[in-house]
Parts: sequence; structure tokens; C-alpha cells
Amino acid sequence: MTAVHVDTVAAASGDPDREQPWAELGLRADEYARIREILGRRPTSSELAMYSVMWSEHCSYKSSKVHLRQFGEKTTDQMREQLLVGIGENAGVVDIGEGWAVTFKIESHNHPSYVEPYQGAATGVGGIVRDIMSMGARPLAVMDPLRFGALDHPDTARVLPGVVAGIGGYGNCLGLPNIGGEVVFDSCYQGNPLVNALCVGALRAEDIHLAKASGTGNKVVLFGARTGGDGIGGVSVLASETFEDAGPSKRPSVQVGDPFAEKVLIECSLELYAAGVVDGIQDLGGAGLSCATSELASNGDGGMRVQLDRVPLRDSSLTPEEILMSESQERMMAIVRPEHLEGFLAITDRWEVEATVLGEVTDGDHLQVYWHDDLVVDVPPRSVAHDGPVYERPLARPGYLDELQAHNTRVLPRPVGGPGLREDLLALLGSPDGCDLSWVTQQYDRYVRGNTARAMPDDAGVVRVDEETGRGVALATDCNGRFAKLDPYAGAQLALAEAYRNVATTGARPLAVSDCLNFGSPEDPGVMWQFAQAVTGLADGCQQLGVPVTGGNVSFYNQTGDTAIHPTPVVAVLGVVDDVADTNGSGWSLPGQSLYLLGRTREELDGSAWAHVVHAHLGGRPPRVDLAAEERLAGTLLAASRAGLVHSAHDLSAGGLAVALAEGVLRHDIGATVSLAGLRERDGVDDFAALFSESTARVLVAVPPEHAEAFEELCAAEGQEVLALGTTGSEGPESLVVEGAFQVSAAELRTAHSGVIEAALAS
Amino acid sequence: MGTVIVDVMPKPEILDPQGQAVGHALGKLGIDGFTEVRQGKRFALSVDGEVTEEALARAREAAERLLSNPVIEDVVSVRAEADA
Amino acid sequence: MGTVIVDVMPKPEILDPQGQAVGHALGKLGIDGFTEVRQGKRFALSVDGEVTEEALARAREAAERLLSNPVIEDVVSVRAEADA
Amino acid sequence: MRIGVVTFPGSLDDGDAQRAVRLAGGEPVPLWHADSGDTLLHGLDGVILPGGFSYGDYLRCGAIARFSPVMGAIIPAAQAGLPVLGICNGFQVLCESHLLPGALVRNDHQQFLCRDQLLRIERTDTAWTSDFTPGQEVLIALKNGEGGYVADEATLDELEAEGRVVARYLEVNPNGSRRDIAGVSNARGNVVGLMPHPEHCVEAGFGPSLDGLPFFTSVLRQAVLA
Ligand SMILES: Nc1ncnc2c1ncn2[C@@H]1O[C@H](COP(=O)(O)OP(=O)(O)O)[C@@H](O)[C@H]1O
Ligand SMILES: [Mg+2]
Repeated sequence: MTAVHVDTVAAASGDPDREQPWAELGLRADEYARIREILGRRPTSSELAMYSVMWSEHCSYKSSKVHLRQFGEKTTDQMREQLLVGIGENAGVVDIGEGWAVTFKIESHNHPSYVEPYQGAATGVGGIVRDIMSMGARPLAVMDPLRFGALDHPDTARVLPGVVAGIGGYGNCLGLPNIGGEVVFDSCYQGNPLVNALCVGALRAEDIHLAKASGTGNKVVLFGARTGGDGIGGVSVLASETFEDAGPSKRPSVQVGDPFAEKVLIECSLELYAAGVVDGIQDLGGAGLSCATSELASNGDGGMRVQLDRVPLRDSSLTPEEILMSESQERMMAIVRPEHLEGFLAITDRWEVEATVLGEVTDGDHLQVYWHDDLVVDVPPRSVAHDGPVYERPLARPGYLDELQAHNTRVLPRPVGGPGLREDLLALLGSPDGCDLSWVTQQYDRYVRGNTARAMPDDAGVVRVDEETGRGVALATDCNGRFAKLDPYAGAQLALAEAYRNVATTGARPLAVSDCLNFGSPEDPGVMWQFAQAVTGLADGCQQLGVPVTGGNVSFYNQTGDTAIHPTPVVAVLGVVDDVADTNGSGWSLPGQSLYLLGRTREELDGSAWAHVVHAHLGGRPPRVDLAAEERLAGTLLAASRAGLVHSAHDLSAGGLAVALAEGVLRHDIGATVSLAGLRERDGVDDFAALFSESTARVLVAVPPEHAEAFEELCAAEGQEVLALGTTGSEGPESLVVEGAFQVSAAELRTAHSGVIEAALAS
Repeated sequence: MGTVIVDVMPKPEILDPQGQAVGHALGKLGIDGFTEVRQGKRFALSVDGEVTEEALARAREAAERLLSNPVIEDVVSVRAEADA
Repeated sequence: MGTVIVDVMPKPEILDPQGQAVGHALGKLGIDGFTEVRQGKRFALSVDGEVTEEALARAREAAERLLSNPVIEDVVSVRAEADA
Repeated sequence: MRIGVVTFPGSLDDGDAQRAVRLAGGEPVPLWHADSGDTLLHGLDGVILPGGFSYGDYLRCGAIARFSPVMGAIIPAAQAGLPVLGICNGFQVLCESHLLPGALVRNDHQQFLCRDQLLRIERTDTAWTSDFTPGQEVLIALKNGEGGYVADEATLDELEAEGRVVARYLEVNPNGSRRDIAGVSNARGNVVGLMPHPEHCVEAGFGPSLDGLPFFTSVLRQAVLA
């Protein structure tokens, strides 16, 4: 390889009219024209590589930006009080008190997980963990909201086991407990499974690190794994252009993760932070060095000069363009003062992590990249990292929506009598979305680090942050894509409400939100309308609940042909707990507890699990959103938990009261006897609606009998609707008894509930 | 009894963290001189009687469909085991 | 550039759950006729230049000390790779 | 009472093991994989090789860690009678080091498995199990991908005959271990390998039980007696 083939800034100026493959790289004609305008010349092929990847939908948020702005605009000063770092950094940071801060974020790795389930999911976990590390935090735990096609589809048997093994394989090896997630099956995800991953980390508030390159003369250090040709498929057109005679060498079609390298990188980075030798830090994720260098420089106050030929390579045939775009995993970039460099390198040596000084921060205002003696990139970094194109894509309410909303569940035959209700409950418990998920969750280590107070199948994961005081956080992620399909504005708020409620059931105080917005193509006005609706719904909802969105991720193009997935705005809520050892589990572990239902039940079956499982029906309007009721409910749960009145608490969601009761029985094999009479009378619903309606803002609480009176008084004082349903425990073999309707043994519930995924995969 | 041997290796362009770790460990043991180590899989498929052309064909099918993941691995060879 | 190939297989008397699982899966795919499947490891150790006797000796040492665990595995062969 | 806890690159449960030692009343002493030398283990009453994925568990679990400098010091000390407990990955390292017989292979069902596992403590005259009563049943967190204990029949018979099976799985064999073996010891009883994780069962509110604590109090009591 000789320098002759490298396209330099000088060459670009001398050869302004050379044809460039901008279209093959995914740029539009006007975008290419703008690049030429910014530079006052044609871009070099390295510059073209950088702009094309950084201006992609994935990196630039060009279609979503105009909508996402609402998250910032609707964050009030009061909401901002506990926000140490907001949207715009690698992850948001929230103050949880006593000097502690937590950072959390959720991201998607959907498409790679379809192509190669194990490695796609594994590297998805790796990427989000690096985002959390790059804030200066120690990663504490991960979660994994997953969506697959139909459980009985042959391709699900390929994707599901690989994804689960990949998440476990990477997360377990990193030593991060997995504390929750979601598993949803729906044929709308058949060709577009959703693999979202969340990571939460903790740090002392004063230790926050930012992705910022300042201080002329400070060193730019790349550390971690070597750079290979991973994830540069598209840029090979540049390579072939550069090497007219020799075709490009073969580039990997998938990225392979090395969790061991990442674990070492975590410990090494934490030691670097503790030693005070890191001024700025950025993880290398999508767009690799292009992203890290341009973002660091753009966020700083000067320029940056980088010597690209110093990048340690796994594959020596890589071209400068490819090195700039490589998405090789397990790499970080730090800004280090010259006087700290020796200390920095001593620590990376100790961990046997390769570290290379690539260049330094300059007093100029350009990002300059050299390949040996040749200048191959000379750009204003902001123009690459932050001032990309912004589109207001056309929106249109989909034409099918009126008909879909009109086609509600009133037409569906309902179960008749006790036996019918019983049968439908068993059907729900044995359905792919309602069944026992241990086949998935037992592949994840939930114990590592010894700080997990709650994990699957509790409503929220809870981890200790401070070993002295027990202070910690609770986290839940949720989304019901069927609701979002029926009404994306309400659907996003329902996802928020459910995650918020799940956090509240543990006794935690909800504090902040991250989201992963999974949608079809933004070029489809119907999808874009769904997206705009969902973002607005979420932003409005967060404002009403007083929980700021701290960051998140957008995944577009989840569609096969013209058919998009259900809009799937996955919402993660984080709450704080004073002492995690005192949190509520979701099932009762003692007989004789008084069972209460908090909240009001309306007849709301449209989009419900019942309609989906029993009738394969989707239509109508989702349950009413009542955020004021959610807030009151969370306040009640917090007060009752603090007063020590709660034995267990379980949120009502898919499958309504029937499924919540059954899950409560199954948790510790202790029965329950309940009466629906009070519910029928107060809320005017029949037994069927009482059991299967999915009205929001409801929680099933078990209260020690000696606290029953105090609990009722507390609810009254909070203005919280409360209804005594019955008691836990029953004579003889443990059973769920719904008086006057049916009885079902825990054993029969378990038979329906367990082994469903195993059986489907084995067939 | 005959045996068909199927060799599967990670594609050359794909990261092989396992092989890398082995390479490092060899260096630390003082066994050096190897510029790269890659680790793959070796399958021994037994058949009753001789290894026939037909058994080889079935092994080739097994190698493509199950024993290798074409996205990240290559089937390096499928052959009857030489008598030891 | 030369390559030394080291093949390691589980000892015949040791349970090989991976090989067993592969055997089952083949049956389900309708690829039958294999009486047993065993899964081992194949290492490719690269050297600069030709594979010398000395490189083979080093590979043999690597195979015994690190690449195999004599409690459960046998080193089946250590040899220069035949040119493809 | 000072108990060393080794950190290899890729160790994960080193912090948990240190916490368990502390909660049992001892003083945990961190040991780094690259450290070596005669004085390294001076003043230590025992050493724990914790769970995790040392060196990524590439090649074979524990195979690379076995050659680390710290093991160069631990192997002779264990042979000379220093109490050593290997948990999960640590058990694998002890087998690879030939301080314990047998080996650990991939779970028979091919998956990583995390569950609350019932065990029976079979041998209570080891350095790490003397605070249990013989036959005691305990609930311990289990999490492994390669936890299948294998050895040839002669070795298994010998282990049984000499009473060196320390713990056995009850109700469910979670990984295909021969004869339901969850842990074994050397003849002398100072070296114990255990696949389940007692260090996750030492604190109320975290983990499935408090049944793990006696493993750590046992060694501390031994040290007092010695
Ligand atoms: N759906 C969203 N909601 C809120 N913030 C978002 C969303 N999507 C992206 N962001 C924010 O935009 C910024 C850029 O996102 P991203 O490119 O994913 O960051 P990174 O490069 O670290 O992966 C981040 O601060 C992220 O939190
Ligand atoms: Mg980032």
C-alpha cells in the first residue's frame, strides 16, 4: 500500500470535479452539496466516509430531531433539579441523594440481532455498557426488553435462543446482573425482532465525566481492543475507489463481541477515573472513530489533530476511510493531560489494555486527521457531529386507523360463567406473552455483585448503590405495542404509566425516564405520524408526572416491505429507594395477608391480552390514561411502604386482575381467596371485566392483617380508591378461589404457565 | 466403524477473541514464535461400517446446516478420518 | 506463512454434552445415520515462513501444556497444514 | 483472621467473596493475579479463588488462570495445607491446576443456568465446611455455563470411598454433573472446589438464603484452632 492511493485534502482541492460515490454511501444529493459547501471543496474520501456515517439516520437523528426536542422543552425547572446531566450526552445522570448519582440509558440493536442473533444481542449489551462507563460510572446492572415474531414460527426458534444466549453470554461475562426486561411475541416483529438493552451505573456526583476535548496540547488516547474491519460494509465502495487495481479485501459482515475485553476495559477505566488522569472520555460505538473524534472535538473548545496511521489494527489492509468508520467493539477514547499520560499508561499496562496516543487537542477549530504525512480530513467538527441535516418529514394519520379503532371488542363473545372465566385465565397464563419466562431469565446471572435486591419476576429490578446505607434504585421497562398501534399518543403514555407504576410498587420514588423508540420507516408518513404522536405523548406524560427524559435512542426502519412493526416506544423508568432491603416483592409469601385492590376498574378490553390470546383480535381504543391517578397511586405506595404497611405489591397490566392474582399465587405457591362483589358494586363491572379489564393505575397489595386498618386509613388520607378483595392462603392444597365463580389450584396454574417456551422451541 | 471429520474455523476477517486469548497465554508460558492463533471446532461423526460417499454427502450437509454458522465461520474440510 | 494445526478431542470415556447435543439436533434435521458425534477443538497456529521441525516441537509443547486438559482430552494430532 | 481473595482479569465475584469474608468476621485481603513471590501468602489463613470468567473462560474455563503468577504461589501452599476454596470459576482453576481431580465441562443442556439450588453437605471435616452438620440441606445460588463435573469412573469411586464429595445437588441436577457432585475436596480437606456460590447467600435481602455463611465462618474457626 502506498500513499499514492490516499485521497488527501490537497488532492481534493486539485481535483474538484472527481465523481464520488455519495449515493452509494446513503447521502442525498442536497446533503452531498452541503458537504461541499461547508468545506468549500469536494470532500476527500475519508471526509466523505465520516460525513456519510455521521449524517446517517442512526447517528444524526435527522428525521427524529424536530420531535425529540419536546423532551427538553417540556422539562420544567423543577424536573431539572435532580438532573445532573440531561439529553445530549452519552447518557443522562440523575442525583439520587447522599452524594450519589446514577446514569442509565436504553438502546436498540435490532437489525444486527436479526442477522446474527447471538453476536448482535451480545454487542448490543456491550455498546450500552460503554455508554454508561463513558459517563464515569461503574455499570451496576442490565435489562433487556425483547420482542420476537410468533413463538411458533420457525425463524423465532433461530432468533430467540441466539438473542437470549448472546445477552447472557455478554452480560454474565461482564459481571453485570440482569434485573429485568420484557419478552413479547407478535407476528409484527417476525422480520424485525426488537433487541433493546438498558444499562444503569452509579458514580459520586462529583465524578461525572463528559465527552469533551479541551485544553490545547492534551493527548488523544485510544485504548482497548484493536481496530478491525467490523461494520464497514458500505464504505467498501470507497476502498474500491481508492484501490482501483486491487479490490477491497473481505470485510466482516457481523461484529463479534469480546466480553472479557470489555470487563477489563470497565475495571481499567474505573481505575483511570479514580486516579484523576482522564479529562474527557467517549466510548466508540456506532461510527467508531468518526464519531468519537468529531464529538469530542465538537464538544470542546478547540480543534484536534489525529494521526490515523497510529491506530493499532487487527487487519493491516484497512484503508484510512475504513479505519475511520470501523465499529470494532470494546474501544474507548480519552483526553489526557500530558502530565497525566505516564500515570494513564501505567494503569492501562497493569490491565494489559493496549493504549495509543493518536494525537492532541489543538488551538485551531478544525478536526485534522493525518495518514502518515498526508492530511486526509480537515473539517469543522461541529459540522460532522452536531450540525447534520434535519428533516421535517411529512406526517399523515394512517387511513386504516378509523376502521381499526371502530373495530372494538364489544363484538367478541365473552366467557360464560365460572368455568369460562377459569378457562380464559388458564389460556392467558399459558400464552406466549403470559407464560413463565424462566427459560429466558434463568440464562442470566441475577446475583453477581451481591447487590440485587429484586429481579425477575418482580415488577421492577432493584439494586443497591451504597453498601453502607442500602440506598439504591429500582428500574422497569415497558411498552404495549398493541396499545400504541391503536393510539400512539396514548400508547406511549401507557408505556410510561406502566413502567412508572412498576417502579412505584417496589416502594421506590420514580425519578427519571429513558426511552427506546422502535418504529418503521420514517419515509412513510403514517409511521412518521405514529412517531410524532408517541414522542408528544411521552413528553406530555413525563411533564405531568414530573419525571424528565434523560436520554434514549431511536430505531427506525423496523419494517418488512411496506409493513411496519407496531409502534413500540419502550419506556424505562428509574426510581430511588432509601434502603433496597425494604422493597416490596410482587407476590405474597405468607398466608393470612389482607388483599387490597388500589384503583378503579372500568370495562376496558380493547387491545387487551384477553382479546389477543382468546380471539386474536386487535381493535378499538386502548385503556384510558389517567396520570393523576398514577401519581396518587405511587404516592400511596411510597407512603404505605415507608410506614411498613405493605407485605407485597403487584401491578395490574396485561391480563388484568385475573393474571395478577394468579401470578401472586404462583410466586411462592400460596393461595388466595377473593370476592368480586365489592368491585361489581363500586365500579359497575361484571365478573369478566373485573377479572380481565386492563384499566390502568391499579395495584394489588397484600397487607399484614395487623396493619389493615392503618393501610385503609392511609389510603383514605391519600384520596386513593381502595377495596378489600380477600386474603392470601387457603385451606388444603393452595388454590386461587374467586368466590361464586371458580377455583383453580396452584398446581394447575403452574402446569398452564410453565414450559411453554421450551415446548415451542422443542417442536 | 468409520468416522467423518468436519473442521470448522472462524472466518479470517472475524474477530476470534478465544484464539487471541490462547495466543497471549502461550506467550506468557514462554512458548512463542506463533504470530497468530485461531481456534475452531472439530467434529467427529461416526458411522457404522465404512465411510461411504453418501455418508460424506450427509456430513457435508450437516456441516453447512448445523455445524457451522455461515455468517462467522467457514467449513474448512469434511473428510473420512485417516486410519490412525 | 505456515500454519500448524493442533487437533484436540474429548477422551472417548468422558461425557461430551456438546457432541451429544449436536447428534440430537442432526436427528431432528433429518440428517441421520451418524451413530455418535463428538466435538473437539482445532487450533491453527501461524508462523512466519515455513513450518519447521522446531515450530512443530513448540506446537506439541503448547498442545500438551495448554491446549488440552489431559483429564478429559486427547491431543489427536499436531501437524503442518497441508497447502489448500 | 485474614483470607486472601484472588482477582484474575475477568473475575466477577471477587467483591462478593470479600464481602462474605467480612460478614463472617474475617478480614479479606485482595490478591492480584500478576503478583507472586514467597511472601505473598504470608499471614493469610486461607485463600478464595472466586467466580467469574477468568481470561474470558476462553479455551477451557480456568485453563489460562492456572498459569498466572499468583497460582504459582498458591499451588505449593495448597499442597502444604493452606485452606483454599475455589468457587465456580475457582473450582475450574483448581481442577486445571490438578489440586482437585476431575474437570468441569459444558452443562448437559448447553445453557448457562442461574437458579436457587438445594444441596446436601456431605463432608463436614474440611476447612470450609466444618460449621455445617453432616447431611445438612442448604439453598445456595447457582450460576454456571460449564458446571458439569466429570472424572473417570475409577476417580469417582475413589472420591466416594474416601468421602471427598463435599456437596451434592438435590432434587435437580442442574448441569449433568456425574453422581450429582456439586463440590469435592482433596484428601486432606484443605482444598475445596464448589460449583454453587455461597458468597451470594450471606446477607439478608440479597440472594436466596443465608446458608452460605458457614463456608466462611468454618475457615475462620479453623484458623483460630490452628
Ligand atoms: N428517544 C430519545 N429520547 C431522548 N433522547 C434521545 C432519544 N434518542 C436519542 N436521544 C439522545 O440523543 C443523544 C444522541 O443519541 P445517541 O446517538 O444514541 O448517543 P450515542 O452516540 O452515545 O449512542 C443522546 O444524548 C441520547 O440520549
Ligand atoms: Mg455513546
